[in-house]
Amino acid sequence: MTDLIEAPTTGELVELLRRMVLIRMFEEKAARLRSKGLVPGFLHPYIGQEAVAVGVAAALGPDDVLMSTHRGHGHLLGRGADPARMYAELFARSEGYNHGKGGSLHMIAPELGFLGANGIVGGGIPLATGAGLQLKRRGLGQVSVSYFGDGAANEGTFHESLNLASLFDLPVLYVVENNLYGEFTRINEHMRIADIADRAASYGMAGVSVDGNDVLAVREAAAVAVARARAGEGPTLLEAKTYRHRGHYEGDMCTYRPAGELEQWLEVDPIDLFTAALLGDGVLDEDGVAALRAEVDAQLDKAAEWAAEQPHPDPSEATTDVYVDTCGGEALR
Amino acid sequence: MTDLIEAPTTGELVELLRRMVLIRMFEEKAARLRSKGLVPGFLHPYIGQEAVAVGVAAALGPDDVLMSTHRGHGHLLGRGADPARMYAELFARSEGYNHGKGGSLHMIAPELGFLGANGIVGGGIPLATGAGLQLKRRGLGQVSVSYFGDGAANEGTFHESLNLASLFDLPVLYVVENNLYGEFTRINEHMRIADIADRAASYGMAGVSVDGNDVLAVREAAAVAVARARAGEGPTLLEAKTYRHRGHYEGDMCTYRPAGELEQWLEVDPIDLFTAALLGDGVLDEDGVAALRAEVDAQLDKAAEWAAEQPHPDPSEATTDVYVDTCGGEALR
Amino acid sequence: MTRYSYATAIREALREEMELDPEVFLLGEDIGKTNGSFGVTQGLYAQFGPERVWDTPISEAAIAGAAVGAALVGGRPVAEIMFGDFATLAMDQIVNQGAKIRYMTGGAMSAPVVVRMVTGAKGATAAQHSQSLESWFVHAPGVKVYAPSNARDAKGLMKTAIRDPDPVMFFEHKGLYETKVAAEFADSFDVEPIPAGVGRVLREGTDVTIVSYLKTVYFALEAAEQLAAEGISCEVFDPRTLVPFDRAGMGRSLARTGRLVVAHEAPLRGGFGAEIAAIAAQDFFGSLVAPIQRVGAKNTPIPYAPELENDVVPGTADIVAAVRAALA
Amino acid sequence: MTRYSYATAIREALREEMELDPEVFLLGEDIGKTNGSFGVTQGLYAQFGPERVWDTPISEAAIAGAAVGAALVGGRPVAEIMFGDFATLAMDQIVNQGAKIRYMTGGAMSAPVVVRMVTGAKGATAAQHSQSLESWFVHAPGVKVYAPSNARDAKGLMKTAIRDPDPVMFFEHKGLYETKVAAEFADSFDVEPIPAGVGRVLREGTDVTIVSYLKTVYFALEAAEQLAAEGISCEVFDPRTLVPFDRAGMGRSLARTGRLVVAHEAPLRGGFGAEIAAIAAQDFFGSLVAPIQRVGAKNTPIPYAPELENDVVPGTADIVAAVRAALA
Ligand SMILES: Cc1ncc(C[n+]2csc(CCOP(=O)(O)OP(=O)(O)O)c2C)c(N)n1
Ligand SMILES: Cc1ncc(C[n+]2csc(CCOP(=O)(O)OP(=O)(O)O)c2C)c(N)n1
Ligand SMILES: [Mg+2]
Ligand SMILES: [Mg+2]
Repeated sequence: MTDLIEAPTTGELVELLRRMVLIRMFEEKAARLRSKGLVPGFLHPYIGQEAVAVGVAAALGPDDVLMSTHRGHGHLLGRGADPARMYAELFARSEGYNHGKGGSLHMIAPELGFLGANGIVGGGIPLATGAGLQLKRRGLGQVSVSYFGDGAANEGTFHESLNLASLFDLPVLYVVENNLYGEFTRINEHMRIADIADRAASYGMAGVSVDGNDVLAVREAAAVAVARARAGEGPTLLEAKTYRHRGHYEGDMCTYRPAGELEQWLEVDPIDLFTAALLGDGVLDEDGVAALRAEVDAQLDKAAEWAAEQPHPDPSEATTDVYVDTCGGEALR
Repeated sequence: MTDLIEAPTTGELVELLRRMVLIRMFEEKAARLRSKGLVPGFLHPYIGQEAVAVGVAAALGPDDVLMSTHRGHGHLLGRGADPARMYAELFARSEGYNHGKGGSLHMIAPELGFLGANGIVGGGIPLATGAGLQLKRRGLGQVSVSYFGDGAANEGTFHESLNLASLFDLPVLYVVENNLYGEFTRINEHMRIADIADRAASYGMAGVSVDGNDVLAVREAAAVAVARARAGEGPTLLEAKTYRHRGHYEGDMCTYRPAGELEQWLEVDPIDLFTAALLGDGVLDEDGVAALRAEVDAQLDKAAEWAAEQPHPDPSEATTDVYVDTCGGEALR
Repeated sequence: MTRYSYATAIREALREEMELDPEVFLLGEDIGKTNGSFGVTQGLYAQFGPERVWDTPISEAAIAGAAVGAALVGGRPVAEIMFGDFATLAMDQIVNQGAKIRYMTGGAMSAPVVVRMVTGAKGATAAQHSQSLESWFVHAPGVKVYAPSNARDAKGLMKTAIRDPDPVMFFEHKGLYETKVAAEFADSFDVEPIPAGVGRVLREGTDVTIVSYLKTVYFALEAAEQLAAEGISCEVFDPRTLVPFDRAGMGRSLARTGRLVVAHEAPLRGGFGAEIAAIAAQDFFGSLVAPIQRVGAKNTPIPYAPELENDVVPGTADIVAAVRAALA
Repeated sequence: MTRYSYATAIREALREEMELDPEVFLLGEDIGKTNGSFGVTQGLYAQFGPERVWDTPISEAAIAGAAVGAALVGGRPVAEIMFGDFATLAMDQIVNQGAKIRYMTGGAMSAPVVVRMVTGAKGATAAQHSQSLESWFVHAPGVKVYAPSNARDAKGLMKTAIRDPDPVMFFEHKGLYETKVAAEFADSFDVEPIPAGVGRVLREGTDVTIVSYLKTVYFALEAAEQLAAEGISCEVFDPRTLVPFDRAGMGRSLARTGRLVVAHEAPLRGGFGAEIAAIAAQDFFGSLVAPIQRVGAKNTPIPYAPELENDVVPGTADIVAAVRAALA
């Protein structure tokens, strides 16, 4: 199986680290910018889960499509989205990805096949499934990725979508990021099973659990699933076991966590682990790591600066983009 | 396990047969009455599945509750509902169980804890789950039964409900009647697995498959599940493998069935099998069987006659029973 | 002269659009191999095969959501909700996803789906198989709402709906499926796409305007006919699409008549008739010389017994009474 | 003099009813151990324990359905839909099951549930967390619709809702949670159940009646205040419950003023304002001397950017303009 996917080159390894660092620093900065009042809406930080988005993205091709969640910044950046346009969207500016109409919960990057974050838990799963159906109809071997969380795996849409996808051998990769919590509820208080991948059996679908803090393991597992999907062998449910370091949203004090849990997970911080591995293998040295972090930091500073200079949308834009036209204006009043 | 449930007495065995025959003949007669124009709505005949409703009902106590489906006549009769009031409801008369407002799809028998058929596939599953939650709160050891079909097992409500029930150890018995079809679609064209009971694993719930044409096997499996539920050990997904002999609805020509399939299932007709067993064990002789059938036939003739004499609802009843009162009449216009 | 039924008209529109555009495909429960619960899609699976006509599991949220998702990447799906009542299971995918995608993405993406809503009471199918839910979608910015009353409009509007770059809720009254297209249109069945937002005066009159759509249009026409015998002249206006709604067309009619009756099968309270009445009471108040009369189903679920269903669902007599009230 | 917030008022109503009746219990996502997303249920888990306050999985259909099912066998559940927008996932259980059970069973059974709908725009939560969906439920015979605008009404109506033998959709505007009860009511916080269907005149006036509810009431009051400076006298009428709706109360006001403005936060098209306008244009046409003006959100999803949200959601200026139009 593993020879389905080539080992990453040195450059690719460094790029994996860079993307994880980019996500981490993007989120940290976003939180700071929000506390300065630049972000009017909520943030659901992805910090701690970076290996999932980056590992999965590394297994995809340029023509694949992705559908994300409320915790979508990492998925966007993993796919290569522009942090400047992302900040602009968080700041609700016209140059944001959604021209200020969407915000964090609805962010897109259509040129990357990134079809959207989603404010409805489980809401993106049928959409990714339908995209997979259309990609199958098209027959070019494209794959649709559906990201969602452990909590979302209890929504009816999860069930209906996976069943449908399996029935039709749709080229969909369902990535459930099991970060142990749905909001403030721990997984053992919202389901009675430990491995969400086991739910794949209900649909006669392949199900795999992987260490979600190991970017290479995620990349490999995703690549296997993507290859199956491209080959017409149907969807896979890939569970990535991970943890969110911050609260459910920025500002959540996490009073619901058992003592010591965060600390345990910090020991297996995906970025630390991978950095250590790259240092150990001599792919990077300490200076290289520092330089990479400094580069990312500078990039994000520039991105945020640019974003903060972008204009606010004009109130007249409030009524555009509802329908493709106004059907003669008055008629849609 | 099996000693959880006492072996049926001779009288009980005969009663099991009587109920199955009652269902069969009730449905056959209902179809004839419909073709005479007495039934304004649709019928979804239960013929072929009698062992399920009768076996499950035999495992319940008087304080348990049941929630059914569009194919609910068997469940009602299995629970001991009055065929006369059922016919009256099918005929849309005021003396029907729902006073003519519900018809086949919504039929109830509240004094038996029979909380209703349901026109929405999968619609009753959350309701039965909620009833189970309330029964657990009450703490008197009552059990809630949720009947549904193989097709309904693909609705989101199935998933959400079973997960919730398992999480809270609710006293619910989920009976999935796998009759191989959801409308005109064979199970292999609507899901990729053979045993729906396997889906229980997704919820950390007990799951059991049983021969749904063997009334004693159903009774026993249900009794085990009911005992677990009463003991606070949580819900069970009980799959009864069976077959509907008639169409999805009365009038369906079943063009979608593979040749020979019906014939195979007729060989294992639940009533024939059980009759043969009772004859073989000497519980009944041929005369006894004939007498039982004649009694049921006479009972149903009387029931249908009575029903046909009942008055049609008065049009003024159209606007009652929407709210408990009219909040001052005008206000609810 | 051949007449086409409303069901045939919808089928032919689907067929013609499927022939024109390979991205048009259908999905729904039992619509393919077994030809659809009401036969609307009959023969399309045989003609186009499983890549164009998908028989799905019983999973309405996934059906609607898969349609929206496919539309996001270039598909032009037409999803059937076998009984519109089951759209209650798909509201998030329709309203929170499909309807809002264009807006939430600042116009970058859109979901051109058609959702076929099989609607209305048709004889003792009771509370969960008889509803008319169009007014929910009127109140869901981002979707359009089409509601043809006859075969010709059904065909023309279905073609428009499929080509519409926005999501369309397409309401089909199941009590109309067997209705033949009105004779006046029957010379040819080639129907061009009919633009949304353009109503039609089905009968001209001078005393009262009756605005109605879907099956209730026929009761309005019957009422007009009955009242004509007494010298009361009713104009019957069918907006054909509810979103967009032909305000100007209604306004022209009200300028002539000064009196308005609105009539639909959905329950009165919160029905689309309220919106029509509100538009008239704001924009055309100056034309109105009498209270606006609304006709709709009683504010109850639909009962099983035919006597009760008849009482709940409005018919000709209710419209006649409303016209008289408007003239009182 | 202590003032109570709207959120506290709802919490105290829940607490008092839970103390009175052991069958009253709560269920919803994160409402218990962690005290609820908006803190409304704070402390109730600690006081009543897990048999009375159930933290559920993220499964809205099961939450609503479990509430209905529990009600069928004697429970008096209060379910929270954390953001009312997610009711799109529970429409079948609410509308096809809970709402219709009394009717479908000929009165033999009923589902006395309260569904708490956390509603409205409150600052950049965008299209899927800001909606006002009350008018869907107005159009769902079998449920009642409560919509209190202040702490006192919220408390009194929640008590009524819990005791109501019919299902109640209880709309709470999240932008009001921190609002303190108006001073006039603050001497005592013992609130009796407030009957459904009885509106209140919040401000008396003679020129125009403004009918409004939930948060928009405050913009109406502000508009009235501004216009008073110009000598325009507005009466502000808050129906408090939409189903049942206090027609007579509105009629009395219209008899005095002859002019009607309706205002709510939900999108204009198909909103409850249409129903109010339609009632007025039928039942009180004789009182009306001017076109009925409707104020509502623009017919768009709710945008993220505050500038856009402000433009879409109606405020004081929109009501002032509508009053002027009514007087023009
Ligand atoms: C349908 C729906 N229900 C509830 C919510 C509120 N909510 C937002 S995020 C969230 C938790 C989701 O948990 P999970 O799927 O595990 O994703 P995570 O937040 O852990 O990434 C909840 C309940 C929502 N947005 N949509
Ligand atoms: C939500 C919903 N979708 C579709 C239907 C139409 N329908 C009625 S029965 C049925 C098939 C149900 O199959 P299954 O659950 O296996 O039950 P069976 O008919 O075999 O007893 C369908 C699709 C419905 N009533 N409700
Ligand atoms: Mg999670
Ligand atoms: Mg079946």
